[in-house]
Amino acid sequence: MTVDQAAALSPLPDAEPFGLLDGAPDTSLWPLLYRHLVRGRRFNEQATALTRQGRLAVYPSSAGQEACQVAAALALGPRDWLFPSYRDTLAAVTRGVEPVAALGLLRGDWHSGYDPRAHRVAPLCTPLATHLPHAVGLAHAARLRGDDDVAVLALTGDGSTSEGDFHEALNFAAVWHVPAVFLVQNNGFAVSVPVARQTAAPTLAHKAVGYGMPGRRVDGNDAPAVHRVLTEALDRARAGGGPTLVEAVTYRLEPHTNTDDATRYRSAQEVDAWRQRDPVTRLASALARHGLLTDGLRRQAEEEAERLAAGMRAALGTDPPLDPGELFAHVYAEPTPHLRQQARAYRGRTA
Amino acid sequence: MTVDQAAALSPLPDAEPFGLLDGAPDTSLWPLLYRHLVRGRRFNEQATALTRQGRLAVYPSSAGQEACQVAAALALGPRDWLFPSYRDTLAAVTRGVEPVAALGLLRGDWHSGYDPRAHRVAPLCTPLATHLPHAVGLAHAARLRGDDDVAVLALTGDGSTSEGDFHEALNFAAVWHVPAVFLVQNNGFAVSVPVARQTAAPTLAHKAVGYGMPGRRVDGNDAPAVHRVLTEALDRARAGGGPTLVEAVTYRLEPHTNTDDATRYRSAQEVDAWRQRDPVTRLASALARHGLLTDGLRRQAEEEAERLAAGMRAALGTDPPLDPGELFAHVYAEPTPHLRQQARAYRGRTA
Amino acid sequence: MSARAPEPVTMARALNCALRDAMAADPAVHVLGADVGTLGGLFRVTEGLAAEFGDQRCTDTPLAEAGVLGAAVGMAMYGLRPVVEIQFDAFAYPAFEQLVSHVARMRNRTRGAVPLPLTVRVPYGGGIGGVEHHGDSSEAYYVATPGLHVVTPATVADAYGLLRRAIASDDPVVFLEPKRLYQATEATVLREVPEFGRAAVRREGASATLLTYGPGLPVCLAAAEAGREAGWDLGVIDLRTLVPFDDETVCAAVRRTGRAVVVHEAAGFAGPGAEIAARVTERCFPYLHAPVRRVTGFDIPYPPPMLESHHLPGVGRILDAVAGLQWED
Amino acid sequence: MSARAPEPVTMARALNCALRDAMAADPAVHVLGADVGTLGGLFRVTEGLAAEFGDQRCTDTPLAEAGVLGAAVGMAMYGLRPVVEIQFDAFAYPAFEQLVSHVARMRNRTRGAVPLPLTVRVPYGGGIGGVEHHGDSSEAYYVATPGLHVVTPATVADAYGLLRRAIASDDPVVFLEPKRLYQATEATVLREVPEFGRAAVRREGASATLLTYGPGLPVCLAAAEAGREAGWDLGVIDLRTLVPFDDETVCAAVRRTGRAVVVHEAAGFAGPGAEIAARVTERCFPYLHAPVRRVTGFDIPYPPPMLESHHLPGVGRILDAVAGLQWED
Ligand SMILES: Cc1ncc(C[n+]2csc(CCOP(=O)(O)OP(=O)(O)O)c2C)c(N)n1
Ligand SMILES: Cc1ncc(C[n+]2csc(CCOP(=O)(O)OP(=O)(O)O)c2C)c(N)n1
Ligand SMILES: [Mg+2]
Ligand SMILES: [Mg+2]
Repeated sequence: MTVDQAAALSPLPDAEPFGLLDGAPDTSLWPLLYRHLVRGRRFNEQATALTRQGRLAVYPSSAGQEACQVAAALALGPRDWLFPSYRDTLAAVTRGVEPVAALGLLRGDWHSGYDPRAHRVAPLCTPLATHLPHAVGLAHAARLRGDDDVAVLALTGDGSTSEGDFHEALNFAAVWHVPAVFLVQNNGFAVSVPVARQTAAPTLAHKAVGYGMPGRRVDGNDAPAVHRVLTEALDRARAGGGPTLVEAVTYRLEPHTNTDDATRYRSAQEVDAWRQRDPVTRLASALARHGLLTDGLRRQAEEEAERLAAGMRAALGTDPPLDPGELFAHVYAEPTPHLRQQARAYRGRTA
Repeated sequence: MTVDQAAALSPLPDAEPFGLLDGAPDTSLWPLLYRHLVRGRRFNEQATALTRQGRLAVYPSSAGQEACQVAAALALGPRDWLFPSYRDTLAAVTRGVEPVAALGLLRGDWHSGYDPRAHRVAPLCTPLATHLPHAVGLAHAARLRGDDDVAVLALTGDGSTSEGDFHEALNFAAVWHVPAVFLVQNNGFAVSVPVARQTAAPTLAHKAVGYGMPGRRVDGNDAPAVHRVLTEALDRARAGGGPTLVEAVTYRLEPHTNTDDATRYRSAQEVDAWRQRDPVTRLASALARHGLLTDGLRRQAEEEAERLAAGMRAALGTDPPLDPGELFAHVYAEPTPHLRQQARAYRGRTA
Repeated sequence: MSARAPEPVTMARALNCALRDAMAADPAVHVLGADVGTLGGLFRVTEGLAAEFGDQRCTDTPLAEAGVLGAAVGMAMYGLRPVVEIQFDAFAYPAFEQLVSHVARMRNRTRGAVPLPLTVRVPYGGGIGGVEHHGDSSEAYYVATPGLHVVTPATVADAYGLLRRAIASDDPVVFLEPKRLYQATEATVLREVPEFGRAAVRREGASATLLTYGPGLPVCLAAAEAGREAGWDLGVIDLRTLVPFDDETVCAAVRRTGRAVVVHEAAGFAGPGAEIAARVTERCFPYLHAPVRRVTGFDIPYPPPMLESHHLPGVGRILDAVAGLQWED
Repeated sequence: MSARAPEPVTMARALNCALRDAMAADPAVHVLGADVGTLGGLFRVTEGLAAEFGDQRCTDTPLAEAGVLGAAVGMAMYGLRPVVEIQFDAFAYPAFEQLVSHVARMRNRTRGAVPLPLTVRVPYGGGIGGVEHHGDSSEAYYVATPGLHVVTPATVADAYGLLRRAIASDDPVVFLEPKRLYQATEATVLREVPEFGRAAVRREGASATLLTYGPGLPVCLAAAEAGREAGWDLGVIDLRTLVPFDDETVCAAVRRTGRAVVVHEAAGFAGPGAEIAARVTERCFPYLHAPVRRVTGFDIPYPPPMLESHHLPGVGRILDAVAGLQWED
């Protein structure tokens, strides 16, 4: 479409976020989602507990956002790629990355604890929105290679939508028509800054209009809805339909990280109101309403959660082996003579 | 408005660019616009001629875009600020900057040939879109100071809308609700890259939606229409109504700069088709249709144009005085001891 | 210029006082950045400013470093004195184009017509157990950019004094705050430093001179102390401003000792220490008993927190370098 | 590796041949950037590639340097070998965060799991009469960034050979193309350079060594020629790759002559010459008759075209520096 064919305007996103829990939907996936949500909540709790024990340097919890995390991972096909931000360890874990590996960055023994190619999960990305162009490039490369079973899902936050890289990535994605889906987890805050001070747009999904891609809004605490919207967008992407921007409306129940004091910028009432919309209990209630919350399901979910937590405590409870010599090992394929010299000098001092 | 009040969606830009020439409008401004268009075309021709004589290092002509250039300058109030890009010397000249000063950058004796505060015209900006945050900041500062007779008009190109700074600036403008108007001169190309490879959006005005500001589309070769749309937007801005994005649909009739070979990327037919929509002849025809193209007006326009051109030839025909010592003079308020030493050494060598 | 009675304060608090006093003294001073308002900044350096001066003087911005710095350029063009907070060193990179192509050049571009009184505060350096992108030392980029002043305090008194001076400067200043010294405490009089470009002799010493700045100062002072056991009398110079550079103080000391070691956290290759070593050598060559040595971070991306202690210059490496200054002759 | 019969070609053409040969040899090589397709690049270095290989192999991108470089990162993660063209040196700044925080670190971050075979071509330097932002020399920023290779040819043969090597490298390379040598012509065999990190002795000389790279080479060769009249026999070394740095070749020459001058266009303060001078001094101190001197651009923003000749190091300033190498003793 050329700019001059202006008659064909793209439609605006729906005003109401898409939801499924409150309707009369297909519930076949719900038990699986439920188990993952319970496990995901446990993951967040355990990771936060590990910060208190000094076992993690820092942890940005996704408590309250588990529906997004879990649905994002489960919506992916086997050859799809996930591009998480620093808050998305749970999505990586749900995708299959070992918890101890997914938490490597935050434990602090190395920058990324896993091989991105093994699970098709890019390294957790801290500089905001900077991984979005990577997602676009990888999706583009997959298309160039003819791999039409590959789509890319990139996760980012409401605050990150203000960064230039967000803009450049979405524009590239639309112009190149790549198989990429951008999920903005609008959790209400960028550290202390509320989304109302981040944008004047009616919704973050409206940003899609300026790129000429569809924008969708979904209830981010409704796991089946997030799963459905992402699945549709990823299917469309793989089928050559181009990129989609999805805004999931959710809330960060915990502070920005364990070192943040969220009482400085938001009220207990606000947090409580969102606790009423907790994605885990909401799915539990919906399952119960449909007579699906069996004891067996509950027990299975809890056992899986506890197994995960126990594994995390075991794996992260001891100090990792450290080799300072490794500092020089991965800067280049072959250390430069100069680096070899520094490594030698270092070894000389510590020998 | 908060993001959750999603019911209030901003309207989409109009599909058809706004025009005035072909209707039955108020023609009172037309003679003035006409004189400036004729003068503007002459300015472009003379500047291009000066490149051939080696009197300018380079010239990016705005031939074909004079309606935008002229209307932008004339729509400004006396206390408004203009933020031009490298192609907008004509807008600066129409605002009152001496031609030789406006062309200083392109002549090459200094980076900016005029005092930005004298005419409230920021330096011509070469790195694309980087001046847009400046425009926002200045508009914000004016509001902070309570100067409600100040609005800011920033000019930029279709290609520049892909840069991160475009995004960050427009988002800031909307969130801060500053008195700023962004005029995108969509002249079809960023050097050789057509706008269809720059964006997949239906129009560039659609980008406004994602910032929560009004987006308007105007026929960029219809000087009265551009003038009207900008005047309305600037009035709204000064009155506290916030920013506007305006897309002017126009065409660059000349190569990107005098050193470019435009035949590599576009056909003579395409250029010819746009020559039919030349902003100068279109206003002339419209004036004629309304019986306003008097001999007096023609003569006045031509005389003013020739006076301008003669002045340019005179001012730019000689080598400017150069003082290499000035290289060290403006880096800091006071040259550092280190710079003073370099300046001394330099003088020592050349003395 | 404001003066306070000596009371023990942290560097973070001294910076906070500097901002408050500057804002009280001059209504043109505006603080902006992400989380500087309600939260008071990630390191609490802007604490209380929004409450005291209103959110138009201390403003939470959208998350866009180029946007903030670019907006600050426009504000400065209109006569304000913006102070921009960057959250961590590595998050200044998205604003690099604004910094290099505009902030550093506006005055020069306009032949002096448009000065740019603008301060960019950047927490820098490691040693706080931060994860990836939270420990960078990128002063090499700033010192290589003509048009910027590059300033970094190493003491609580300088944190206040240099920041006041930076905000009062009619030129842009990159103000580098050593993260790991935010909680360092001193009882000191807080007053503006009268000018940039004066290094401080923090310790006189006759056998060799340690040249450092910011987070390197406590390490060098510790090394000097430890060096006494080896019989060395080590002087320590705190550069305070990397641009402008105080050749006079530095060269006077090095000429006296004939031996110098530059210490910084930033990577060594093409780091600030290269310039320091090169210019000291140019100016003091006949006095030198040995080449100026550098003790710096390795030439690697900043390491993960569990390994950072191996990367950071410590007393041991500094004394090794001192020992290498040809003591046999 | 390809070889061509010697025929006079320009540097721009040699670069073009390198891209074509690399694309023909390896379907994973993709060229991308603004105007690289139909137009063939502002300096015509990508001429004909889109016609020959299609616009999926040589792709015009939207105007967004961070976006292009970031997309190239993703492409490289998927196994392609992207070659990104930046239009002018100063227009690499918007991509700085991608370069520093991602391009330079991907391999290291992932413990070697994700190498990043990516080349960024950046036309740099002045001397072509370009207006503001068209004459920058920003190699200081790149050499101070661990994880990047920084390469710059000074001859037509090297333009081909080093670019082939860069594209074949499994690590990211910032490939700096001296703008004012694009039209320099040589009749030379075009073949890949076998490895990075080998400086070339362009002229043997016994009295002093000129150390330079890129656009500095012709100037240094001219200075060496002119120096004969003053009775000096000046050697000239072309560094070719700034990272990795060839200490061996450089130090061997400087030890022989005992005198060295570093020459580059970039600003002197904290420029690459600082590192070169510092490391040469560290390694060759006992051999030096005089401190290593630097002849560089001044510490100012790159000047407007009418004044650039005053800023650029020329034969006169180089010979002055040589004369200052204490010839009396
Ligand atoms: C470029 C950059 N600037 C600043 C930061 C510091 N920072 C880390 S997280 C964060 C807030 C991000 O907000 P949002 O995008 O909404 O994600 P959320 O934390 O809510 O998941 C900030 C400012 C950063 N990581 N990167
Ligand atoms: C950041 C940056 N990248 C690249 C360039 C080189 N450049 C100069 S003009 C231009 C095309 C700009 O296109 P557009 O924004 O449509 O403006 P127009 O030239 O059509 O007026 C380019 C790529 C630049 N000036 N700045
Ligand atoms: Mg958020
Ligand atoms: Mg254009």
